[in-house]
Amino acid sequence: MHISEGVLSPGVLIAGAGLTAAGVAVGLRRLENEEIPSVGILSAAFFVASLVHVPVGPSSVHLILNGLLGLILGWKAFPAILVGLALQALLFQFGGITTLGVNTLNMALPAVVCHYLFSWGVGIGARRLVFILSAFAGGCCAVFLSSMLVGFSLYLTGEAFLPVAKVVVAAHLPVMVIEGGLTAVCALFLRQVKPELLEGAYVPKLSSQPQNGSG
Amino acid sequence: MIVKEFAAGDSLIQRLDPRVKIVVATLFSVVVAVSTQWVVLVLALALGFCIVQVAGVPMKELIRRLVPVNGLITFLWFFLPFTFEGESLFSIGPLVATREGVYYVARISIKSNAIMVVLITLIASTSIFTLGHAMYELGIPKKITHLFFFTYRYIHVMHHEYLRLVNAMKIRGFRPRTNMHTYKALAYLVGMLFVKSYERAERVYNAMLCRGFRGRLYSLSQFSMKTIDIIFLILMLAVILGLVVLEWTRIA
Amino acid sequence: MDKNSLIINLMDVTFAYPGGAPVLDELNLQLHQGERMGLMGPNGSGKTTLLHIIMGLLKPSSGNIEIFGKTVRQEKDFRSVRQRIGLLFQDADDQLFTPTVLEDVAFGPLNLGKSQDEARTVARKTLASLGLTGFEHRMTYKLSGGEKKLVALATVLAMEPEVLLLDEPTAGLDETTEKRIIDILKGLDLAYILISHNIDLLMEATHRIGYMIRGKVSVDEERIPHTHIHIHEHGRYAHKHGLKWPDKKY
Amino acid sequence: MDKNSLIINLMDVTFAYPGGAPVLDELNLQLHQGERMGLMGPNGSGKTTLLHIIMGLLKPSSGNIEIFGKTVRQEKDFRSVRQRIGLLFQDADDQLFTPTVLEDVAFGPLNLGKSQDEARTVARKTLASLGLTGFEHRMTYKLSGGEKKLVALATVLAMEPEVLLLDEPTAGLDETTEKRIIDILKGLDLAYILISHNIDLLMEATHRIGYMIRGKVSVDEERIPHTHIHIHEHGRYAHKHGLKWPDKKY
Ligand SMILES: Nc1ncnc2c1ncn2[C@@H]1O[C@H](COP(=O)(O)OP(=O)(O)OP(=O)(O)O)[C@@H](O)[C@H]1O
Ligand SMILES: Nc1ncnc2c1ncn2[C@@H]1O[C@H](COP(=O)(O)OP(=O)(O)OP(=O)(O)O)[C@@H](O)[C@H]1O
Ligand SMILES: [Mg+2]
Ligand SMILES: [Mg+2]
Repeated sequence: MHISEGVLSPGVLIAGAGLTAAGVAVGLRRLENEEIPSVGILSAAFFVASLVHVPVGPSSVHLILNGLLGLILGWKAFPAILVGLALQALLFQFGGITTLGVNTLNMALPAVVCHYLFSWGVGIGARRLVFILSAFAGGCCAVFLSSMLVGFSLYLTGEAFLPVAKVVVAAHLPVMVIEGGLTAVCALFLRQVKPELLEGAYVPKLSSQPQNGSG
Repeated sequence: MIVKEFAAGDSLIQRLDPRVKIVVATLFSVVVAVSTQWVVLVLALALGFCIVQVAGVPMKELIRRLVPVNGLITFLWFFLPFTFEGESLFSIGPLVATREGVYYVARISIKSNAIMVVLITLIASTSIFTLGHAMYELGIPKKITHLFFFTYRYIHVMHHEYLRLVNAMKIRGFRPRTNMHTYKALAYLVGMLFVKSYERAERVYNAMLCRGFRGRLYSLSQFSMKTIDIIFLILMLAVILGLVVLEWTRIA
Repeated sequence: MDKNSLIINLMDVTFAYPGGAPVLDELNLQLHQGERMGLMGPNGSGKTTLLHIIMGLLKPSSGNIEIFGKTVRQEKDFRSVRQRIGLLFQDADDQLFTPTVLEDVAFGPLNLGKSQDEARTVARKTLASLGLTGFEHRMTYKLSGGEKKLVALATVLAMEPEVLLLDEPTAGLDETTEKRIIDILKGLDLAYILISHNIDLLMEATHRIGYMIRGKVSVDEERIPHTHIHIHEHGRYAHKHGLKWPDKKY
Repeated sequence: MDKNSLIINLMDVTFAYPGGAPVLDELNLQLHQGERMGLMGPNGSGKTTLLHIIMGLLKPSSGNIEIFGKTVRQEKDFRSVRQRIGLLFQDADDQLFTPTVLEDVAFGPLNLGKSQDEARTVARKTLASLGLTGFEHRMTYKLSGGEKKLVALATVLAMEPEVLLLDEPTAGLDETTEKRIIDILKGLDLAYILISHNIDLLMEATHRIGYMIRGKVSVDEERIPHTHIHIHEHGRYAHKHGLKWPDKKY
């Protein structure tokens, strides 16, 4: 869901960059130094997940996972996604320098929204059904909002983009369902195997002084 | 290999101060992204190709890297010519392509490629780690640059673990299909990736603590502005300013 | 040893990682039915690469691979190979990716088209045969190093392979677990290739040993009996010398 | 062995991972100046955990740790400990995290406040002393297993520690590299604790061996000289038996 360089109008680029800067600032304020390595892993995961292709009938889609990232990281998803996208631009030429702001906003804002809507449901204490539904909704909703934002960025650039915007949103409808399902199973996996990663709005902290263990 | 850096060779561009390169590439991208004049865009594209030539980026590599960019552009070519209002150019069935529409997409194509060529030159001539340090020197917040380093480092780790897990699935007869078994297996794959990388990150961080890490990353590469850097910077600033003037005067 | 008993036959196989020197250089290797072959060689000599080539995870740049008498080349040729040959990875951690042991062992049989019930039955049976009864619902990633290796072996055996490729199955394990794994291997009625840096272990568990160097495997058929006399302290720990070459019958 | 020469002194140290049984259970351990101690024990017995406790990466739930004669408890006490004790991790991949070898080796000295030039000089010197000249600009993640271990050792030695903690430095390495690492260790004028599953190696490189089990370390001071006579084939590879206990002087 990256928008390439040269497509968007200056107004959209500036607005995107401004809002992203604000989001990143909030995220950074909450990001403590010891958390940087573990947030780094999650942005790396975000990056690598885009390589996982999921078959859907004859074609395949790649994972986005901004929902899962949002559930775990909250506002810190902004810096995490910013860095992930910057590296994607540098290494694969997906997106670029001037669109970095808009692209980050389109991915990270839904992540934060989903965090506020659903992270209560993926706490360790949550009932299994609530947990599954929240994780599903988180994954689903983040992709839906992202595709809407991408469409909206295009539409704001020019009315002529409207059909393109509609195609983008439509193309992401199956992705939404798959992403929701995968987020749910993946969250269940984490809950079973490494619940620390999911403790509500908890950010895994590679603390240097674990009181009673490995942190 | 996922992260194949191709910062090799020893061209003039290679030896420039990375800070200069970042500043120039960013200014250039911004100016081109907001320009609308044909002259400006064509000049920018030509300039981009000159620079990439000087940097000695192999043609094959350049084309390979321009492919993803032009994917979306191609997609736009199927839509925008027909959705713009304006003078009709040709028609396919009920769809009417307009001159304005075609010009618009053509401009987008030129812009995209011009910006990308310069970005490719930048990464082709500088290692990602050096870029990170240079960004820090340029005033990007420390937390972001650290995050950048760690993410970059873990991408390698996670990608290796990912490849190994994919192989492990393959040798046990796994073939991705459209069914629940596949989706569940892929979700486990992603989950395992998270868990293993988390634990690895924990160990790497401990290793850093053992070696006296206190929240500051040092670099061995020293950046120093040499005469050649200053000449290049001034020259490029002048050219970019030229583009701005050209764009602005034509509008006026 | 007639031609029909050939299971794996690599002929002049060459392979290099992108941008590197050849790791396998016109390599030849034969494995026959029922044969147990050891493989040793310096770090980085290409042993792991060799096993991955046999499984079709990497594709040689030239040369010919025949497995079970058929030439294999394409990804789809290898699909059936992977059902009949089991690979134990160098790092057991790479092999386990579902939350519980039972699910992991059942993963292979499910891919082979077995029903849930059948897969589960096979998985339980395999675990039991390796003395892992009671492990079904343990978390794979919380197992100890030795247990992981054993479970990884179970995941491979559950696919009922005809040949095993074992990549350092006992590296980093304590002596008790090492011995247990070797005993299990010796009890299996399978042909295998076993990579290890431990010559004593290879002597105990294989019929012949190939040495990998400079991209080739040379099999040392010549035997040099010799004697060591040695004295050392802490004798109570030191009981792993003095292994004899096992009966060679295949 | 007077009290002043004590470098590491663990007294009744107990530790458990969250939700687990104690891994260290009122453990006692002493290391003296110049002493080389081996440590063995089954997988999962807590050897790695013990080293991490000494480095302050994990905090014991009870007990007392004295290092260089001072009681250490807080994170800040351990900061100076980490400058004087070097830990070689079980998995070298954990230890190498910058792109090039030179940067990685210089990382520690830079953290200790050395200038770029000084750090670079120390790094080069350390690499040279391990026979790694020419590796400066190699990518760390493209090294072979053995090379990684050696570079990881270089990163530790570049900090000029007074004590080394070595967690299975030779696991998975071929014999030549193993021997090289052992020779390097024996050539260093440092006290160390060396974990390995290989008794021969411990006999060669250490003065005494601790055995870790059930959360405690028992040091076997008693010596049982004994003789093995054995015959085996493939004698050409088999030259690692017959090690003698090294001169014990400390
Ligand atoms: N993914 C890869 N990309 C590039 N080079 C690789 C890759 N994997 C391995 N190599 C290189 O190929 C060579 C052979 O590696 P391989 O892992 O097969 O050796 P090995 O004999 O199994 O060693 P070990 O005893 O350490 O397990 C080494 O030089 C290694 O650095
Ligand atoms: N991060 C962790 N969280 C929970 N339990 C752990 C963790 N790390 C280790 N353990 C457990 O603590 C015990 C001791 O582990 P440790 O790694 O210290 O053993 P070890 O003696 O080094 O084994 P090996 O010989 O396999 O390296 C094991 O039972 C292990 O499962
Ligand atoms: Mg190997
Ligand atoms: Mg250990």
